Amino acid sequence: MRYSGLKVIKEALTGHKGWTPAWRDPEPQSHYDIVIIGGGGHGLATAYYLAKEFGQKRIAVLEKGWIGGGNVGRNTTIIRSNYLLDGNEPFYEFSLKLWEGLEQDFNYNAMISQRGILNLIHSDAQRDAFTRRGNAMILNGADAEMLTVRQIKERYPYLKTDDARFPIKGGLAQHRGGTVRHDAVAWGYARGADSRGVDIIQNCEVTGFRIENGTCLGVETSRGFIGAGKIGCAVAGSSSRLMSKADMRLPMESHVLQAFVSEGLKPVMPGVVTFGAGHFYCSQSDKGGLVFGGDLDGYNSYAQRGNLPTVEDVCEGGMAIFPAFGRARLLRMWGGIMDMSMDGSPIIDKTHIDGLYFNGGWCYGGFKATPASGYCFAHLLAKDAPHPTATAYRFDRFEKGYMIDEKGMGNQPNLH
Amino acid sequence: MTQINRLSGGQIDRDTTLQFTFDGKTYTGQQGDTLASALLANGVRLMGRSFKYHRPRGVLTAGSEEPNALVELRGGARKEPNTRATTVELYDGLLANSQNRLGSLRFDLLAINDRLSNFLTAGFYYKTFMWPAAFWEKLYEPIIRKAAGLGSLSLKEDPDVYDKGFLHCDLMIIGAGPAGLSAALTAGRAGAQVILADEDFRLGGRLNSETFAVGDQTGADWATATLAELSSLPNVRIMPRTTVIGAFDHGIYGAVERVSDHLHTPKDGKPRQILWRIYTKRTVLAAGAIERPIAFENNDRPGIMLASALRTYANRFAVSADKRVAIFTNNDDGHRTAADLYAKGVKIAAVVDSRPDAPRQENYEVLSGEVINTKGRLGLTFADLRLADGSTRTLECGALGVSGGWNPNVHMTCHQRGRPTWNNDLAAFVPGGTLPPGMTVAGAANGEMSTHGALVSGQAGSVAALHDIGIKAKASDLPQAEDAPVSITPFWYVQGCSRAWLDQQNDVTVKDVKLSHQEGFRSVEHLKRYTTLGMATDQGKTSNMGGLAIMAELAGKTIPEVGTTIFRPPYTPTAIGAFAGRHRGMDFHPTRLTPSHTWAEEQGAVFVEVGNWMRAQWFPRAGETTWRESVDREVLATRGSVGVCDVTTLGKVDVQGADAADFLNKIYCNGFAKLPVGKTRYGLMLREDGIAMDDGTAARLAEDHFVVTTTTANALPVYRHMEFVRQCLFPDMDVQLISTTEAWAQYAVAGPNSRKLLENIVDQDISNDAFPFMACANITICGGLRARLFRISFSGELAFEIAVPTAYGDALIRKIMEVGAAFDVTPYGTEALGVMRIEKGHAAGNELNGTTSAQNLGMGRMVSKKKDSIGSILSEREGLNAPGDLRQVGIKPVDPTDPVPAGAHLMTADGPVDAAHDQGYATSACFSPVLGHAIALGFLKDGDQRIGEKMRLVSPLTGVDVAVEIVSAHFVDPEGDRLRA
Amino acid sequence: MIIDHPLLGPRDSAEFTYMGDAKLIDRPDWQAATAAQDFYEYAYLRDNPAGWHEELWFHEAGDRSWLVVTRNTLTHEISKVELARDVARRRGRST
Amino acid sequence: MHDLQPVTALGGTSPQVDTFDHITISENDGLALASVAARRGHEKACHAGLKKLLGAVPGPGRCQLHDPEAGFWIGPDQWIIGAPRQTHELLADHLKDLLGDSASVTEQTGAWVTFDVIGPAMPDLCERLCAVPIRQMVAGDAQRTVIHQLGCFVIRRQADDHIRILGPRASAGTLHHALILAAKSTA
Repeated sequence: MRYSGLKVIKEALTGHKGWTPAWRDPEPQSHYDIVIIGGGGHGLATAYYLAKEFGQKRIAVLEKGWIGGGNVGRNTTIIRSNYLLDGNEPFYEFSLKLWEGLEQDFNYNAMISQRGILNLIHSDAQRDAFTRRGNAMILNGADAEMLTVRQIKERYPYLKTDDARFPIKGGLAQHRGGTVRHDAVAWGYARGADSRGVDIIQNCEVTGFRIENGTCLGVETSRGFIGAGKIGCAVAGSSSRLMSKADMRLPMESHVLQAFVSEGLKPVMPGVVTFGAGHFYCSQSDKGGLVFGGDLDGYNSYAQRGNLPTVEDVCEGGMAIFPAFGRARLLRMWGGIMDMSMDGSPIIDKTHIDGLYFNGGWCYGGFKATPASGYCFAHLLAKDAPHPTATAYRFDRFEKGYMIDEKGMGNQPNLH
Repeated sequence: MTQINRLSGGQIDRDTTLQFTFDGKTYTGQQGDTLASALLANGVRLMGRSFKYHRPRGVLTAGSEEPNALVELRGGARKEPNTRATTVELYDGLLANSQNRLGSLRFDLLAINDRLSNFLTAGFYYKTFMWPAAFWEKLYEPIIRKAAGLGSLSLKEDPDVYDKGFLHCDLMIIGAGPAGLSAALTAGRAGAQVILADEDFRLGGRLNSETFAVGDQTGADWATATLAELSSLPNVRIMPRTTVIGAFDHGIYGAVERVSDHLHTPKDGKPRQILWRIYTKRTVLAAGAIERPIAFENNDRPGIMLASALRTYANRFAVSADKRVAIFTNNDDGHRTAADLYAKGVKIAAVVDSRPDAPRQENYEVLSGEVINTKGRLGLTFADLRLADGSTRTLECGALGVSGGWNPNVHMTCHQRGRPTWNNDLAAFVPGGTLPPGMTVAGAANGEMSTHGALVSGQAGSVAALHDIGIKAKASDLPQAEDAPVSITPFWYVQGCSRAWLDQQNDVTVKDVKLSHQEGFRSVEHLKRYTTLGMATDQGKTSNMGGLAIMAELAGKTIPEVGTTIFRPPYTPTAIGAFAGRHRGMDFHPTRLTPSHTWAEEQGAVFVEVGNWMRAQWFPRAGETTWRESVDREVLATRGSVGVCDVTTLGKVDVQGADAADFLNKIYCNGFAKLPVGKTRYGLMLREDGIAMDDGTAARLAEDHFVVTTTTANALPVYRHMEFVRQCLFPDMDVQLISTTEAWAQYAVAGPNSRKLLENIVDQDISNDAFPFMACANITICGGLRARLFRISFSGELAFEIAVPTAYGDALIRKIMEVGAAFDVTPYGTEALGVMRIEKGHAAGNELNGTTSAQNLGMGRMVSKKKDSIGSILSEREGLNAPGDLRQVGIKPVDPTDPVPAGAHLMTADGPVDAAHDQGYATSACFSPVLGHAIALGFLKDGDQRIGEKMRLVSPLTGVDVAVEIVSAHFVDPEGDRLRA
Repeated sequence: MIIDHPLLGPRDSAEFTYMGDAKLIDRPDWQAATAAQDFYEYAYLRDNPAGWHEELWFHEAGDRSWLVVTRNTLTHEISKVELARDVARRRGRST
Repeated sequence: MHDLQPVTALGGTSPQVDTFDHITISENDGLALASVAARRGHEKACHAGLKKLLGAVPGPGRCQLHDPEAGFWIGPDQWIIGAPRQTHELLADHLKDLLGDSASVTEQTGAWVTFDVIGPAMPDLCERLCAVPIRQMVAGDAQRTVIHQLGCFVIRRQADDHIRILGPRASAGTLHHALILAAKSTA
């Protein structure tokens, strides 16, 4: 079924009887060409692109709970491609370009809104670093603009630029950055994949891999064995747990990242703003909630919830730059499991086991990467070769010393 | 205006009449009212508009779960959007305005959405507004955003302050209703350290809303008496107006005390609210229960509210929502409202009970049947009934109390991902699964719905919780109290209804849930996300159950099979300002001042934030119009004669012990074992991954005593790392560490005349022979003050760093300036410091950015292979030693008038300019007053082999594209003659 | 969270700085033939269990002790807290 | 004798005192401080030296309130010793003489700012500042804690209404500001 304004009107006039399920609820088959583990944004996007762009058939996505229930359903919805390093910037710019055409591509309004992202600058050293970054973005074909305080004030007149502990001295803007209705991304990919024949199987937990002679033949699941030609794992925060079933140890830790939303408010935030001297970033959803977050709690966790000190730290950052938000009320806080890698950058690579492929280590940058991650993982699965924008995301980069460390924090995941 | 709906009795102060204004109109209320009760007393039912369809809304509840009566409270910078009228304590001069409307509250132009509702069903926006792509941001989204949202912020800085605080107790009791009071009394009498917190300003919970007796007094009187006893116990802290917002790990709770919200403005110096972090050993959750509505057509009109709320307004606030009231219930509790209102003289139009065996009553009509529709544009006027016999009837009424049963308030039991379990007798979820460790649930929150049950379970919960932590508490005789069983027949929605509201704020109706099911959004989380059910400011407290019940029916499952979404903190929405406390504005982070700060201020220095430090950036002099003039002067004066700079901010770690030298050998990649006493050495510290972590110097003051310096930024992480190496990796080395960063005031005295200057201060011989380059010593100055002297140089000049105990730092800078006057000594700031280190080619923060290796810095050979040091093995990896790797270089413009900005990228002179051909980048840049042109340090692929190459330095971001030459990073005195002079 | 410091008793975890898996105590022998591989695994690979995890916390705003905390990453429950120095000695790092 | 004049941590020539109805906050500029850490293998000798000096060796979380020298535990086998500055300006040297090779001694006088907070509202004020369980602490309890993001020591003194707070000297102004705000807030 094709969605359109006309269809909405037609259904409204005929009692909404014509709407059908957005995706099927199929029984798993005994064998697929490709099985994707993980019905989150990345897994669904992978299946979608495998079917749509790489002509693959007989694909299944296995999800242990409900689709879109991981980080795609619990993030702060930001998209951007303001990366510094060669290994990253082309990939994230590819992702942003995919975002730009995504809704028309998968016929679902994910409310992709390029309202811009602004990284605030508070020191000369930060200005130097952001200049280098902005230049790297432009040299990679992305957009970047260095804004003066005055330009920033025009967009955010209530931003506390002066008379502050860390006065604002400028900002690096990426106008093509923005926000997306996060759940809709999962649903849009799911619907698009389903309509191209992909079996999306919910409530199907993978309990093990069947590996013989160095080749992975399929997966044991809570709904029985499912054979597969190739298996792609895209389970983000659960990566270490899943891959341990294949006796793999990953360069990764799972950490909790909290996020927050305020009560609905009339529009005040035109775009996304990140604080450069504290842990805080914020945007406003179409519903009116201020959506904000900050740093990791800092300890390994699979609990999907965090603790009070981080909540306070984030709100302190918020009040430092937006003291006008003091009387807005925080409505809800939640936590996601971040697959924090050892250099802060992801892995999209084959494993040492034939037929077993891995996608993970997204840290807290996974949402914006969803389209490119799906596309590049599909490329790898379909062609057994990395997509040109994802060649650096190898497992062996740590062993060989080719880290992609945007923040320069080294092998301590909670600092990335 | 008179309070036309005011009844007799209640717990308000009739002698204290308060004036307040709502939507520009002035009313009166009484002390003890909430804004909602006062408005109802004045006959105002219409208080707001719903989120999506802008339907007229009045109060639904009498508590913090209120989804409808949200107002903008106060004005100016103190405006608080989305404030629940049901929790606002009335004060004299209160100002409130309705919100989320275009035009007036009565004639909201956006009410057009209600007419279009058939097009605006659940998820409609996912299916349209996609063409053309560019129209989303430009057209559709702005319209949607403008219509969405609820209240508006003032966008002025919040003028109030917020405190934080920390409390410790044996037992915290959340909720001061019958269960909570009973628990508190038991624990208080046992001598435990008790905190009793309640969100209300009047404690007692439902006891204040009911007419039941407790013992020989009214419930409210019993509550008052109990509170009086508790107040007399020094071990009990009673915290009214305090909402416990979250159960965090290991018995830590967050709570917000509203210190000043019931006042016009906070008193001078007093906070508006306090965020308490409460460390508890045990907790009794006695948060009561929340009544739930029933869904029927047009069940959202002002005047339709929860039956229990009607009762609260009547019994506690002495208010009836209207003169003529009807009740619609599926359980016995609804009848209580009718009885109480009747007793207060309110006309009961009828009680409609969905059960065939509804209890009969003499004083008013009880009908078996359902409410199938209502009328009244801005407030309820009529209710249409369908009776059990199939007949229909229309009731005239201005208020309709609805009771669909009670949900135990399990919110906080779920904060650590516990999931409630279903109780068939109550037709409700009760606490279950894994509760937050240390939490006991009592009273209605645990499904004990009678007053007696609450008293008993509160006491038992308290005794059990205290027993766990070794405190003996006695169960005492409890007063007699109401002990009626719950009699309920589940009834969630009226068959055939469509525009029957489940989530009244977000406008989610029965029809939307059905559509969600039809489209495959059947998981409870999908239902929530697709329809927005339960995402309103009450987070589903009043709406979730109805949605779950309908989804269960559609899916052919039971409600527990459908499951629940997760309650997450905070329990009620909480001001962002409260979480930030005092940490905002200039108090966002602490300030660290250097010992010369006062003196520098006197000189008119311009200061800059360096981490938490404030450092002098430059010292402008009269006549200087740009910062460059000042900085150039400072550099030239230093290089020409002598300059002085406060370098106290560098981290200092005292390293002592027999194994101190061996320890430094571990943490630095270069060797320290053979450093003689009285000498200082540059050291490069690697992380275990072989990347440079920090650099600095280590001065050997004695065989077993070193002073290690770190960069300003890394003082803390380096110290932590050193402790890690000491405690975790080499636990039996004899080495002790302590930070002395702030113990010493340290000044760099640099320039050809620095020795001459210091000879006037230092008591010892500091000639080049006696105190050569890299010497260090404990000395005295000015005739006896203990001090330390290091002959080290960041500027490349003959230079010293001199340190005295911090208290003497102010005196020392003044002394240096005084004796230095003969040499025209010039104070310099961080800018000149930066210029001189770039001229000298010293790496600093911009170069040591966490991705650079020793090799990148041209120090690869410093990494000793003869010893075990942190990072040495992994620094040998291929990627850190690959051809084409970056090397530090100097960059100068071919045309000396061109800039060479930091952050610009290096490209070959005639190759393409794009990322694929990127050759490196400039890290630090400045204007060199010595050379008369801009210079920069940078990293360039194979840079060490490209000295002399002409390249392009481009910064498309800032519009720079200049021809540059790659040169040695040592722009000034590459041979180092000056430092050794 | 509350960390029951072996010397100081229960302390708010906000006073601590976290580092990671306590296996970081087991720094390999730099002279072993397999040192390159050993150090790579030591520095980069993690078990990252969903369940009990021995991990290193530094009492930054306290006594500056490194602690080994045994904590469940699913529930955050803490079952054991020791001075890292004692653990290191037990694991044979005294020499 | 040198002629250099010290200043207090708050920058004055004399210590600052702020008096409220319910609390008095006094900058205490009269302390000389030094840290002592036992050398490995010499712990017993170090303890003996400290015992001689203080009367007892303070254990974890404790301060030995003693005159003229007092000391509190700051870490395993590590203490800070304090004494009146007027008589003990060279405290670190004295301690080194006393303890010899049994301890590493480091002068700390300049590293800290000290405030004495005295008054009936002391516990209320303390609750607004830091997480120490002030109402459960007894005389001689010494806890390191965080006040306004600053690592501080809170020492419960002999008098019921008296705590001593040591904070990082460079942030003396910040700490003082926090104390004053808390005093006004609890007034």
